[in-house]
Amino acid sequence: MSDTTQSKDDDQDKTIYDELPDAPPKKKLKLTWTGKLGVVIVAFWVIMVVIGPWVAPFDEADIIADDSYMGVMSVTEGEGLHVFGTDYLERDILSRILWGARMTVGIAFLATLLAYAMGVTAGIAAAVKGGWIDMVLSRVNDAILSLPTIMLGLLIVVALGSSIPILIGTAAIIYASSVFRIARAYGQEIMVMDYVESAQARGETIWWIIFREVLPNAAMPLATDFGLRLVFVVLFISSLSFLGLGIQPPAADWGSMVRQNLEGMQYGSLAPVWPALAIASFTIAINLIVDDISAKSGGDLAKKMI
Amino acid sequence: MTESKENLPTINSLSGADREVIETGLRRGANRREVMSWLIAAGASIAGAGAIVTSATEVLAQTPKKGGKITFASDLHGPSDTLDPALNTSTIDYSRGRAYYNSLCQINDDLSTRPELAEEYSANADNSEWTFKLRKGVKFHDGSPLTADDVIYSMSRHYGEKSTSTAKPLVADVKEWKKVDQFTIKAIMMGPNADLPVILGTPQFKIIKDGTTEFQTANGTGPFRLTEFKPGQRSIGMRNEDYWREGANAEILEITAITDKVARTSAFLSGDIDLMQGLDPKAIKSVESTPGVGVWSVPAGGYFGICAMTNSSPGNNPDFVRALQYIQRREKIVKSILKGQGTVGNDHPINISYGADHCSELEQRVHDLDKAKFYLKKSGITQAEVNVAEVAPGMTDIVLLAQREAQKIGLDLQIKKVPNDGYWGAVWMKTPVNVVTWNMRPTANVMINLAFAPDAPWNDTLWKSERLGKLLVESRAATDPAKRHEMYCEMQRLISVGTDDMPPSGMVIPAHRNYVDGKSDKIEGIGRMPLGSLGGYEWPEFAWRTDV
Amino acid sequence: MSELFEIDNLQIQARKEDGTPIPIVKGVSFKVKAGQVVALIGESGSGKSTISMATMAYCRPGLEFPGGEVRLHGKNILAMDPQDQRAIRGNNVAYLAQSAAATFNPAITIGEQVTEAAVLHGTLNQEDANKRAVALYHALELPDPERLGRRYPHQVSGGQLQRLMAAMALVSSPDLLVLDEPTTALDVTTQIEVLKAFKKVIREEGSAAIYVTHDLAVVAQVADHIVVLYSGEVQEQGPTEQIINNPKHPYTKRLMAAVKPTPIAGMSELVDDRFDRDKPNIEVRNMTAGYGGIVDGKPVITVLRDINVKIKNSHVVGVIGESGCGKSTLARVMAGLLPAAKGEIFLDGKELAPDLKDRSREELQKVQFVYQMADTALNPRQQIGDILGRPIEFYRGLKGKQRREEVAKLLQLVELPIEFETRYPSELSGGQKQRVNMARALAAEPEVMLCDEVTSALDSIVSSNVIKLLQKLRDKTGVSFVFISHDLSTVGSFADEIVVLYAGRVVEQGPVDQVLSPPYHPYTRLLISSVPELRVGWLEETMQKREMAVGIARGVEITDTGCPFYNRCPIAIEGTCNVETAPTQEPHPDHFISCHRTMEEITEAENIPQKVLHGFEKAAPEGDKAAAAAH
Amino acid sequence: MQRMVIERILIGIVTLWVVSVLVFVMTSMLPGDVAQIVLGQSATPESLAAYRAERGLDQPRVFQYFAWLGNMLTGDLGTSKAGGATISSLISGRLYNTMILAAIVAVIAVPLSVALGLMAAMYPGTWIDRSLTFGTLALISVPEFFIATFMVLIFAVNLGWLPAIARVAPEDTFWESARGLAMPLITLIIVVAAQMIRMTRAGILNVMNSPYIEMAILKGVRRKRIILRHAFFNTIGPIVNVIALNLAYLVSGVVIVETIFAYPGLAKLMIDGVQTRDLPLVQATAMIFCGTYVILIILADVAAILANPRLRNPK
Repeated sequence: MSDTTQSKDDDQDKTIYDELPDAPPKKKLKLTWTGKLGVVIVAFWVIMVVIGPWVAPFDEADIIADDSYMGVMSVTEGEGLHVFGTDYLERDILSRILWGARMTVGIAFLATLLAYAMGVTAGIAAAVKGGWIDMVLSRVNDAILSLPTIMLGLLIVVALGSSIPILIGTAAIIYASSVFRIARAYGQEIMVMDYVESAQARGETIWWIIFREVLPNAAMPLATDFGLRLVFVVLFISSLSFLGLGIQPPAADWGSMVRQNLEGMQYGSLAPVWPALAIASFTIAINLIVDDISAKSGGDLAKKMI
Repeated sequence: MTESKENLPTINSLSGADREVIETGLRRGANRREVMSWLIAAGASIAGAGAIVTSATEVLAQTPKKGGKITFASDLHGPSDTLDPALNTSTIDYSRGRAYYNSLCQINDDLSTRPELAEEYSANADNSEWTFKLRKGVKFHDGSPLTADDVIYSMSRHYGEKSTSTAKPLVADVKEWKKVDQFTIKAIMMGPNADLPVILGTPQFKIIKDGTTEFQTANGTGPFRLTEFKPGQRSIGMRNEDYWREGANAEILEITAITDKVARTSAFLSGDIDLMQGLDPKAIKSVESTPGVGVWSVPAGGYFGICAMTNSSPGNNPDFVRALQYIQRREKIVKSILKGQGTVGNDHPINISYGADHCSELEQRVHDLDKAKFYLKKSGITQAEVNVAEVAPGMTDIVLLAQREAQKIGLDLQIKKVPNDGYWGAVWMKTPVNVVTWNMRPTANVMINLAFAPDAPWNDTLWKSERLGKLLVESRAATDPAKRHEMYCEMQRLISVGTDDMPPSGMVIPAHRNYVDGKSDKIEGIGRMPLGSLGGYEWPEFAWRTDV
Repeated sequence: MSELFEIDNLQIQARKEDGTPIPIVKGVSFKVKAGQVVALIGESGSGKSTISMATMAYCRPGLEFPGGEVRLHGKNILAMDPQDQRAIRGNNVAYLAQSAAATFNPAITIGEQVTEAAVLHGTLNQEDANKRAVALYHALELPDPERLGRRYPHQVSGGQLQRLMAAMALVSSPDLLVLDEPTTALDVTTQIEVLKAFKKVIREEGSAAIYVTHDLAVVAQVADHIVVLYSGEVQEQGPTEQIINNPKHPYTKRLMAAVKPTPIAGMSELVDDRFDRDKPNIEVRNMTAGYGGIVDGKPVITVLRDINVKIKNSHVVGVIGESGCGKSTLARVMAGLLPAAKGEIFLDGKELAPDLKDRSREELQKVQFVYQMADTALNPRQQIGDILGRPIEFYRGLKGKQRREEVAKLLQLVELPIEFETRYPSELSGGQKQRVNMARALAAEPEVMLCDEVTSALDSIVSSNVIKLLQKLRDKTGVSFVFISHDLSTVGSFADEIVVLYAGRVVEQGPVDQVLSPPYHPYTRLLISSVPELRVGWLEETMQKREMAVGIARGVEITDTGCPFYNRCPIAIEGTCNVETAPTQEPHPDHFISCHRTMEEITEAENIPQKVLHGFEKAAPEGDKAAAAAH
Repeated sequence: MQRMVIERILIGIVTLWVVSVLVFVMTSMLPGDVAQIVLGQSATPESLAAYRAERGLDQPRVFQYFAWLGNMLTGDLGTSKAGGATISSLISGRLYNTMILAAIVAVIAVPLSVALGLMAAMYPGTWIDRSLTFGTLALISVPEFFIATFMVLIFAVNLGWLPAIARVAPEDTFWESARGLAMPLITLIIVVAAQMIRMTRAGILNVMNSPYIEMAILKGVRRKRIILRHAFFNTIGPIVNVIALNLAYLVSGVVIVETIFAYPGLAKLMIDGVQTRDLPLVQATAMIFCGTYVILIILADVAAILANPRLRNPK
């Protein structure tokens, strides 16, 4: 390549022999069918977050059915069809699941986003600045990490009461600590790269180094981690709901839906199964995508084993 | 169902409610024909009905068997579990109290009283002085005999600044406890009170050994001796062999708690525990559909209340309160939320369970959106916030239901869910609109006195009706039943409807709930006294296993 | 009868996203006779490594064999079932990878890894395998053979690992040995020692070999037969003699042209004095530097001791020495990346703060550092346009259009097309990245560019191009260069002055022609004779030379007293050289040599090359352990 | 190397101190107080005041902190503000239960999941791998209380094989306790193992594209040995770390399982503590949890150091 432009000086046949590309340009991410399935499911729920309430046949709080724990495809005269049956309070499960997407997925997403805003900034700052700043941040972070998540959640929620903003904040703080750890690790990895050093040698500010040199290179691994965190947050909020501290009624969230209808299971109602499936479908879908992405690292060579 | 020859249904195959009808019927001495006719009316086959009645009569006729172990799981426990009767607040404590201690008087299923440690007791003409004669030869578990001093000491713990007794107000009107001789005590009252024996039958007034301050163990006179006590875990008792009367049937009594209601129900369904307290209405279907276990449901006066504080908006606006009362779908609540295990309320605390004191003349308020709309318009209020904690299973759902109805009449009723713990301290009687639940009290008088008397510390809505106060005192002295009934009726009307110059109490009481508990078919001898779970906590002494 | 090993019309291909094949190897055929060494030569991307792995019916993930045959003893191993293929790997055909450091498992002892193949394939039991391994260690002249097996890879030096790889390959006495660029990563002196060892064992074992490299000079020493590859095709093949003495194919010619000449006086073009000034524009005065914090005036690990270097404007100073001698440290100290413990640095006569944090933006701008590895030096997430544009904006405040124009100028200057502006580093070849890497430094319009081994990671042809570029830059711009390299001929071909570093001390320094002509400092001498020449039999000749006898067998030993080169010096004086610091002599103006021997003695020694002036004939192994320590 | 270990331990101690402050501050934030909770609906101003005075809940926070810290360092955990029993007496039994459960789960789950993880990594892309990956995926994706309750319904309520709740009593025979613990054990094993299997697999595959693995392949090493000898030994560090985290979870995070099976463990005690505002209890349990976590992490780090020859025997 370069040599062609250099053609003025000396021998001509070098034009035939360009510098060869060292390695074939690295393949861009390609999802397997499982990964694609994951994308479809996640997309579906994301859409439901937006339009759920409008497509749902009933209001999430409508207590309208003839009876509680009605079976799949049962009908209430004058009201309509309950595709997934009804819950303990004679409400339509399908509707509640569709409304619940907003609560469960929406809240989890916001919380994770917030966790990342906090964790990544702090983590990379710690990695870049190092020294006592790193020390302090890390110790405090370790402390938070060492507290059991449920307990931390319980304390905060009991202390400040259970409102949606507080739920989001709580989950964010709890998971920011693990994000911090990862971000810091990647940060330190990248900090030793020559291009970061050359930026420092150029006299760049800390912020330039964080946001222009380090962050873009940590983006990909952090993105996959984001997926997993999202899953954890969903499960965490469900667990809080299990302990009665999660989303408050009448708002439907999948976790508390499972919780509230568990009794139904004792005589074979599927009422708690549907929301559980909703949770599973969402979390599994995300994991499928993440697995697909991270499968790119490693595995290939393993297939060469005999 | 319990194994029964040729698969005919038995008494146990009936739902708690029906079963209760039959058994009470038979107890009251209704003859076999009558009962069968009810059953057949209820759609049972002749043979079936016959079988049921037989089994029912058998059950009632059966003489208790001795031995075996009975396991009871309550709903709440923790480090705060205590063996100090004066500090008892929870079912688990009350039940334990019954197992290890005795009271002076014992309350019957119909809320009349019978002698216990006091072999006889009587009042003077105007019920202002009560005399209790103690049973002789009663021994505490440490062998020491029961004397008047023990009683005086036990009672003294409910008086004075230092006292942390939870039942102080109940005996506030006893001026003095006087020791007459080793076995006689006098209670000198400030005013007349016909109900003292019933009050003394309530859990906090158990008799402990004179001078006891340590409650790591229970040194009582009760049917069981405590062998193990782990707060928040369990307690074990062995039968007290030298008990002063017939005594317990079970050999071993384990009292524990399973806080999570689903877990508790599972444990009950799978036979790990014989008796469970607090069956969630949601679970009734599954209990009834599971063989070997049944619902033990006792109608009672305990109620759900929505409290609109009368000292602040919107509660100080009677029309708003009326609107709130008319949007209540009372039947729906009983059917859907309580799953039938309750009775509709009429916005006052005294339901049929209080027998004669209940005012049946007072017209039952029903769901009426037009009236509701009318009063709401009149009140001019369009928005309100209710602070809700799940103080009793179903509370939240009741408010949810109200919220939906409120929408229909253009009232934006917002729900603020607050955690149970801390509710009584931080929310109840402090926020403009909140919720409350009361267990049934031994007498209508006590009930109203506690929650509605103008000077009552727990007046849910700070509603001050001097008239009511006056009636309360007078009614205690009333000896003529008709007169008494009339007084109670007026009180109930005041609370529910008010008068032209006195607004209603601000309480919305849409439903009264039964005590709904779980009982294995292998356990009999559970009473129906409506002042608490499983027959007013009376069971430990009388319950027995059919399979020993 | 069939050949020992035959590759017949071998094809290897990768696939695009859409599944369309991309041919990597396009029908290559050659033979290997028993005991014969065949060289595959070509640049990176020519497919030579891919082919070398195909000899074991193995190809990297993502590649596949659409056609052709690989025959061992006449049997096509590509057609065999996996288990049989596995039975061949490491048994009949053994492989030596390029970088031993990466190829040894850090968690397993050397002994286990070396003997593993033989034991697994059941050719030897563990005991015999160990014996055999020890024998090989001896043959490969590895230090402390008896106990070497119990050590872990990180405990031995790179050169030793490379030789251990050979042991690992040879332990099950394979019919065919495949060596993939086994010496590319090594210093010249280490390279010779490894080459020598390889050649010896290959001869002794009598096994055939395929030797893959891009360096003709090296090939000339070891191969009987040469196969020249370009982009997956054979350009020319024949006996070594023939290929070297009269190459037919233009590509071969070009490879020849890229071979580094033996460094001699006058190899570099005339110095262009247009920009000359009296005042040196960067100067280092008796500077001492190192790592691990400073304890009473000197660093815990001292890397450089009292260094003095002057750089006149538009001069190129070549800094040369083996790895671990402190070349890079010198550059890092100048750049302020590593604050010196003692001594001063002057820029245009003005003193510079030791730490770059304390330097002004102008000062930073004037001194630019070019990293060895373009891959790590360029942010993979930034487009070339931004990589080059940032310094322009940062130092010269140019934005938008102006900035783009400047970037265009720079790309043109380093002979890259304008379109590269929008590309990412990963889309460029090694040479192109290195050009961008230098362009970024130029973007600051510096006075001094510190180039740290900028060519050592590149193939011969590519690196010769880069050198040409550097020369042009030196002449076009007024920039001075500090050019750091372990490769004397590269430096010699374009530096004005040379600084020879050894174990953190300057042993010789002066104008290129003086340094590259007698009298030499013994170490300079060793370096010069270590540069492979493009003729058969050079290796054997060199090995006869005195300086080799002790020079290559031992490694750098950092000493506080005496002459650091003492343990490798053929003319060392016991009792003096190992005790007193060598005096600095000035045979010609501006030409300094630090040695205890007088110039006369040195010259005399030069003239009777075969005679070792003092005691040691053969290196004692300890020397090499020291080498380990130095790495 | 000793330096590194000591460093780790020091860091651990600092962390614990930070934790103590954190815990104290957070518990102080809790609204309502033990008196109100215990006396509940029937509380009156006098009885509250009396209760508080009786249990010394009326001193300033700062004093309370240092008093508490001091006592704790001298091994005195204080007395429950609710029941009046000493914290240590409340905890001891629970701690034992928790540890037993955790220990059994660990003993079963750790080897099991490492083995399965290795197997999945050994045959990547095969049906073994796929089924393991998806199975574990499904398990970590469902709320554990769902898994637990589901099992209760099947094994206790419907089949009646196992008791629905795990009440461990000293008088139980081994068989009884075994049956009692069966379901919490299975639930926890499922939850924990799923995580560890995935991590082990991921860890192995991570080192799988190192040159030395390719070299092993080119030496004709069998897949079993490649995984067990070449890959595994370079993955011990991360794997041990994951194991440590999961064990910490077993001690502190099993609230839900303890709730569902009414198992008298520490986590449940802590929750009760929070609900009754029994601050000394909450603080004590919290410190136990964090202590366990810190210790486990230190152990993991040390293990990782020992497993790494570079750190174990430097040049």
